[in-house]
Amino acid sequence: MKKSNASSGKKLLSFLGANSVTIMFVIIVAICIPLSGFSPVFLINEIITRMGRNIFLILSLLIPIMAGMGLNFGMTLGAMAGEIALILVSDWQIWGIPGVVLACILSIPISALMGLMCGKILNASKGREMITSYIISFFTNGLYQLVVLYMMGPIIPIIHNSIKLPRGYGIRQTVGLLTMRQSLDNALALRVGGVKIPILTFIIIALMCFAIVWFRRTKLGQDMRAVGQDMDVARDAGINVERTRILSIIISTVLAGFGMIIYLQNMGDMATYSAHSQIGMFCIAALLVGGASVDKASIGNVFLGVVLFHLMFILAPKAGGVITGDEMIGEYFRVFVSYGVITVALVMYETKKRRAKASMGEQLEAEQREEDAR
Amino acid sequence: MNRRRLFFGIATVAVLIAIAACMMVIGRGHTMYFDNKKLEYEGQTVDTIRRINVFVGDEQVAKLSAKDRGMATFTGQTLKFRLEVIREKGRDSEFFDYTVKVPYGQDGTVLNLPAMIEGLPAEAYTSEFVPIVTEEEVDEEIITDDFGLSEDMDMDVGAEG
Amino acid sequence: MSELTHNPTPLERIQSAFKSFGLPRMIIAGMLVVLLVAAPFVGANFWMQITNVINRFTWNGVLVLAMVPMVHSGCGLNFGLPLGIISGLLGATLSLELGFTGPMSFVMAIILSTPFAILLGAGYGWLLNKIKGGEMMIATYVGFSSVSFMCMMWLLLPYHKPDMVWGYAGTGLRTTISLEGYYDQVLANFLQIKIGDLVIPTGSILFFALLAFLMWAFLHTKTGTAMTAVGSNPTFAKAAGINVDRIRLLSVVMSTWLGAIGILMYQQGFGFIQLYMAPFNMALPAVSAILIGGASVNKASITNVVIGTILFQGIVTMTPTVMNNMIHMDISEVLRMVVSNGMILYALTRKTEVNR
Amino acid sequence: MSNQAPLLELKNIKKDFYGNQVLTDINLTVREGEVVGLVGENGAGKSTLMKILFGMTEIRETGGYGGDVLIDGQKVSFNSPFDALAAGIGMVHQEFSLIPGFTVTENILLNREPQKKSVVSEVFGERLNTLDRKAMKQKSEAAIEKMGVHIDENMVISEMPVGHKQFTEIARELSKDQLKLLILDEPTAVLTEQEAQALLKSIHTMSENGIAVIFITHRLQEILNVCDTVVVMRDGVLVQNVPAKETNVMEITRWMVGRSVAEGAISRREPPETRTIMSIRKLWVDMPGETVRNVNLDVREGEILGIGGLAGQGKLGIPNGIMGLYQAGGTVTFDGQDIPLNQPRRCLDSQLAFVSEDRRGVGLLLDESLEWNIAFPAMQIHDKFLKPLLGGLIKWRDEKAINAVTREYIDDLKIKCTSSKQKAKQLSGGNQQKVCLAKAFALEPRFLFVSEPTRGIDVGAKALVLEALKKFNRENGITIVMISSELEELRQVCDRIAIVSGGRIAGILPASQPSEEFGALMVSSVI
Repeated sequence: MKKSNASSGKKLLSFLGANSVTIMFVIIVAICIPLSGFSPVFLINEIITRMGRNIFLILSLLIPIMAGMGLNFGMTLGAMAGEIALILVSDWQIWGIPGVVLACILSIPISALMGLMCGKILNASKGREMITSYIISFFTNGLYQLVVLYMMGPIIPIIHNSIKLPRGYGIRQTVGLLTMRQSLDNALALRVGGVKIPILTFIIIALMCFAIVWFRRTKLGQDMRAVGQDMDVARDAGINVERTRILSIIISTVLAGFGMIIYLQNMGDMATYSAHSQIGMFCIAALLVGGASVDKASIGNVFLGVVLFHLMFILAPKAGGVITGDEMIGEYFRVFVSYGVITVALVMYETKKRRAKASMGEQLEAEQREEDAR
Repeated sequence: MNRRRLFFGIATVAVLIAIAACMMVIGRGHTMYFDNKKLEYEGQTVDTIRRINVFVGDEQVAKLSAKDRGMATFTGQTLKFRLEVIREKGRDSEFFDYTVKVPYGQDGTVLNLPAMIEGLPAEAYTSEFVPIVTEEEVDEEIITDDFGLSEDMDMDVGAEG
Repeated sequence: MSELTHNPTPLERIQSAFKSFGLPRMIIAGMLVVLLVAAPFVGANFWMQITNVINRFTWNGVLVLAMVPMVHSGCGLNFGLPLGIISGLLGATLSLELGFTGPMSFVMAIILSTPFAILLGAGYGWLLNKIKGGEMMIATYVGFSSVSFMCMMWLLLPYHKPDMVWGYAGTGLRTTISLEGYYDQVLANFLQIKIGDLVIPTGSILFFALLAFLMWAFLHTKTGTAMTAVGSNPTFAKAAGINVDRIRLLSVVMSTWLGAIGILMYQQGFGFIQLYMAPFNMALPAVSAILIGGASVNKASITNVVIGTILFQGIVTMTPTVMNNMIHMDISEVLRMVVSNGMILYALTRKTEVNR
Repeated sequence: MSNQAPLLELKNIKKDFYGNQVLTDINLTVREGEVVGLVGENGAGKSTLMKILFGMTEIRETGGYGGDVLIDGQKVSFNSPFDALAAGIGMVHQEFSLIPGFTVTENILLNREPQKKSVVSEVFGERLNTLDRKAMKQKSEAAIEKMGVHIDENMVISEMPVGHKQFTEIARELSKDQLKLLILDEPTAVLTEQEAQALLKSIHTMSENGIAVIFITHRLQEILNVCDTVVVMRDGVLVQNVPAKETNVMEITRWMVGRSVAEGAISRREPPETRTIMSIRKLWVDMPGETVRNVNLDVREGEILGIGGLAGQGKLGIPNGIMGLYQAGGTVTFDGQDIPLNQPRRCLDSQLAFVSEDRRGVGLLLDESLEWNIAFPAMQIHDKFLKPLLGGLIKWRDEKAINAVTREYIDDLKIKCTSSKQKAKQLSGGNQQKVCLAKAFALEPRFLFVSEPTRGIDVGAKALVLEALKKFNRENGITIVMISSELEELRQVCDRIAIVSGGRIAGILPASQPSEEFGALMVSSVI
């Protein structure tokens, strides 16, 4: 009886340990809600908007995790592809849902190409995929600026001066997307007691979730799981490891491109040179808050993560203002928390890897003791 | 088998391109400007009308008194609209239905409604809208400095509500 | 028995020297040479350009030097440099707050930042010892978290000096604090040499040389030797009785302290203290500079630091002027991003074993 | 058995690695349903032979092999294991090749899953077929059934006992329809007694189903129980091929180790009757693949003690555990002082030294000069080769002294190198080994562990290394414990030899005892 108690206690402890980030967030949010003084309708509205806006982007992170490539900081590449597509669509004056669809189609070849590049580089740096994909995002940002700032105009034709810089080439700091603003969200939108529910966006997200569930059951999905857990075994079994890894990155990049388009159509305008720079970090932080880890993530983590992370985001400045009298503190606090969450998750992942190694020694020691007792 | 896959692959790309093309046609956005202005055409002068109401579908997009300009945005290359014309106060309004086709490459089109109602030829009452670009002299600072020192990050995911 | 007993011919030596120098480095060095040659032709003042490069070198040299200890002990590239920078910022602001001025404020800034650097470095080193193998990614995020944490602290800490805090609120430090009257150019003006347009900030160069010499000397001591061995093969070091964790911890503390001194040097040249998000991405240029100088993920020397800083800063300072004059298109920023991040990528994809 | 061509025929198989002959004229025939037991010491050539048979790429990369492999009378030449698999050869390796997070079924059918087509897979290719879980279940059940041992096909590998993992591997091979010949490489090594029995039974079942089995093991009794024929290899030569019924354990052991060594080469020095300088009690070591359990051992001052045994039995774990490189427990007393375990520094301070078997991983700083390699431990432990500066505050590296000592050892041990500044990685294996010895000698130890000093080095260097060790022992009176897989080498150098089997000391004999005695100890309690 006592033993079972102890073991259940241990279980609880390990559960708390594994989910400490999520639990911490629940506590932060629980404290901040009354402090901030926001009305529930406002909060629900906000959360639903942000869910529609962000979930698709975060879903794009799941597949590389499955393939054992860690948190794909290279999703930024997809975001850039989406932005390029949106710039073109906006220049061609394609409006509304057709504009969104066209941007998605346009982004596919760009994303796929960038994903291919990213996947190849990551294959050359096995074992440190995360830092590499993180640097790739910076590197590609340089290429992106080269294209958007210097090549759009002279090389890639841009018709409208309204999105060009006054000097005649390059795209302006912000590109207005008013013509397709919330076109997905408003189609089939439902209002329930002052809360707007973007049904179409949610349908798309639901379809995506089903697609991911389905994907896990395909041969390719199975191969990715195998590659993710043990590359050598997978290779011995005849799975083309390199190709599988590249495919996972390409799929992730393409999905991130779609996600970015959905995100920006909701925002209604686009900061040409900075919209993508932080997006990877926020998506990863949100996913981790939802209880995912570097090697394991589910759709549930995505949803929980978006809700908790964005609640914190909305509440922090107001609550910070109430506590310290300065809203800036709250602003910085939420930035700190985002980075902190990623740091904690990375540290937990690495320490878990080490701990697994130590257990064998204990077993031997126990055997020795047993033998002595005899 | 491989040939079959190739076929399906090409078919998918073709379908995507077809959808894209279709989207480019039906999603092309245009702005139609409605002028209630005086127009001279080949010696003929068309005067303004006291009041014109413009309807697209059931929605009233413009109420134009004399010398007014109204506008409507639409996607696709044709715009169907109905004009309610009130020539004098108290008089019954007349209704006119029009369908106008605009060239694909033209972002903004100006329609001179009085001339249109008068039944002048299309080249008389349509003209392209040329936006007056207000030249900003100040060059925007555009580089997002990756690791310069002047970075102020846009940390706000979605500052707008 | 296949022995490598034959002596390499001079040609082979040159070839192997080229090989070890690496293609990307050649390209970058070539680019700098082209820029230098082109500068006078496009109307840029050659000597002013040189002065600029030297100046930027002295600003950034120590920050690049801060990479060396951690690379030597096998902790990889120090993406956690912001931690050292924060120590430096704390020292700098405290020195000002306590009312020191002139050269004394620089000395005090160094002294005051030291305990912070040791403390933060020790904690950081302890963490890195727990997660061997994943240092670089975690270092990056430790840097980021600490920078954003300090953002709150800059607002909350009770600083009062009027020229440091926001005028209207009376609390919370400003984003940039001018160092005029404090230690702006104190080293640069020491023994400064002026020949026409060429200005050499002798003091700054000497200070950098001093630190570089100390680093070099350290690597020749018993502990320094142990540090190199730990980086080269931790198992060998362990078998030779070295406390690997302690050596790594020491290297992290050293890197952090050098980071603190590095940012003070930077401010000394630049003339301003920059707070809040400023330290955020200062690690990347330093990392790519040392890589351009010929270092790899687990090998670095003082020469790498000097060459790398000159090449990197040379490119950074020369391209805007030369490019602007040449094609009237300022793509230097973009070029810098592509070159420096490309360099880091190149180093990361080399087949070096970081964790054994 | 029928008269048709045998399932597998090996004719005059030869193989050399860079001029080093490892297989000489191997002839072997395996018939359908036959169970062949293959035994031999480590390094006898069993693994190389199996690698050739299984088409491993490393054979091709090292220059291929001589002779013919015939399957069903047809000459075959495999370019990769996949060719061998297609020809009906399956192999279960010593190391598990399983995905830890997958179930038994998923592992059995890894990359061979039955699939269902869908619209999407028509467009994007077959990899988007969905898995047919039902068919997978049926197939894996059938394979498990064939094996005759029950395991839960829904269990996740990482939660399984080791034995079941082994069975999963076997079931994977059995699930391949074309399988005709199964090679089992020491399959019972990780099994408990009961599991091993179950495995032997399943070998019977397979044989009845017409599958031929080549069974490699050190447990000779198992061979006698289950095999039709016993094949013994020694030094790359197939020395015996007899029906299992006509032989016994003693005889097989003799074949395995019996070697025509010049009797004069064997050390005839009487083991010195000196005091015990090191006593090891209840030592356990967690070294993967070389686990040590409850070892008690006394080493006498001034002797050369050999530790021998088959690979994987734990002989390497003993020095690695004592010197603190792997987690260990128990007590070790040296010269009356207890030596704390898991602290390399304390061992070195007590003037113990260790030459590791893992030259490249542990023994050397590959990227550094010979000078560094040789001088480093002595510098760190005994503050040698250092110049005190500023009154001892700074310990400056004395390059001159380092250079001098390195030259001395280069001359002493005849290390071939361009200069003392040459990088260690540029030396050949034999010279690297000499550098490792020099490193240990420079520490001026009182007690030296030498682990596999001749592994992977050529004959000339071998003799030099062994001679250097003997000289070091005789002239300086240093106690040496030498660990080696080669019994004959131990017998040439050592005074006494302890044999490790199953992680424990099976016995200690003077080197002059006949090799059969040692052989018997080696296989006494293998795991």
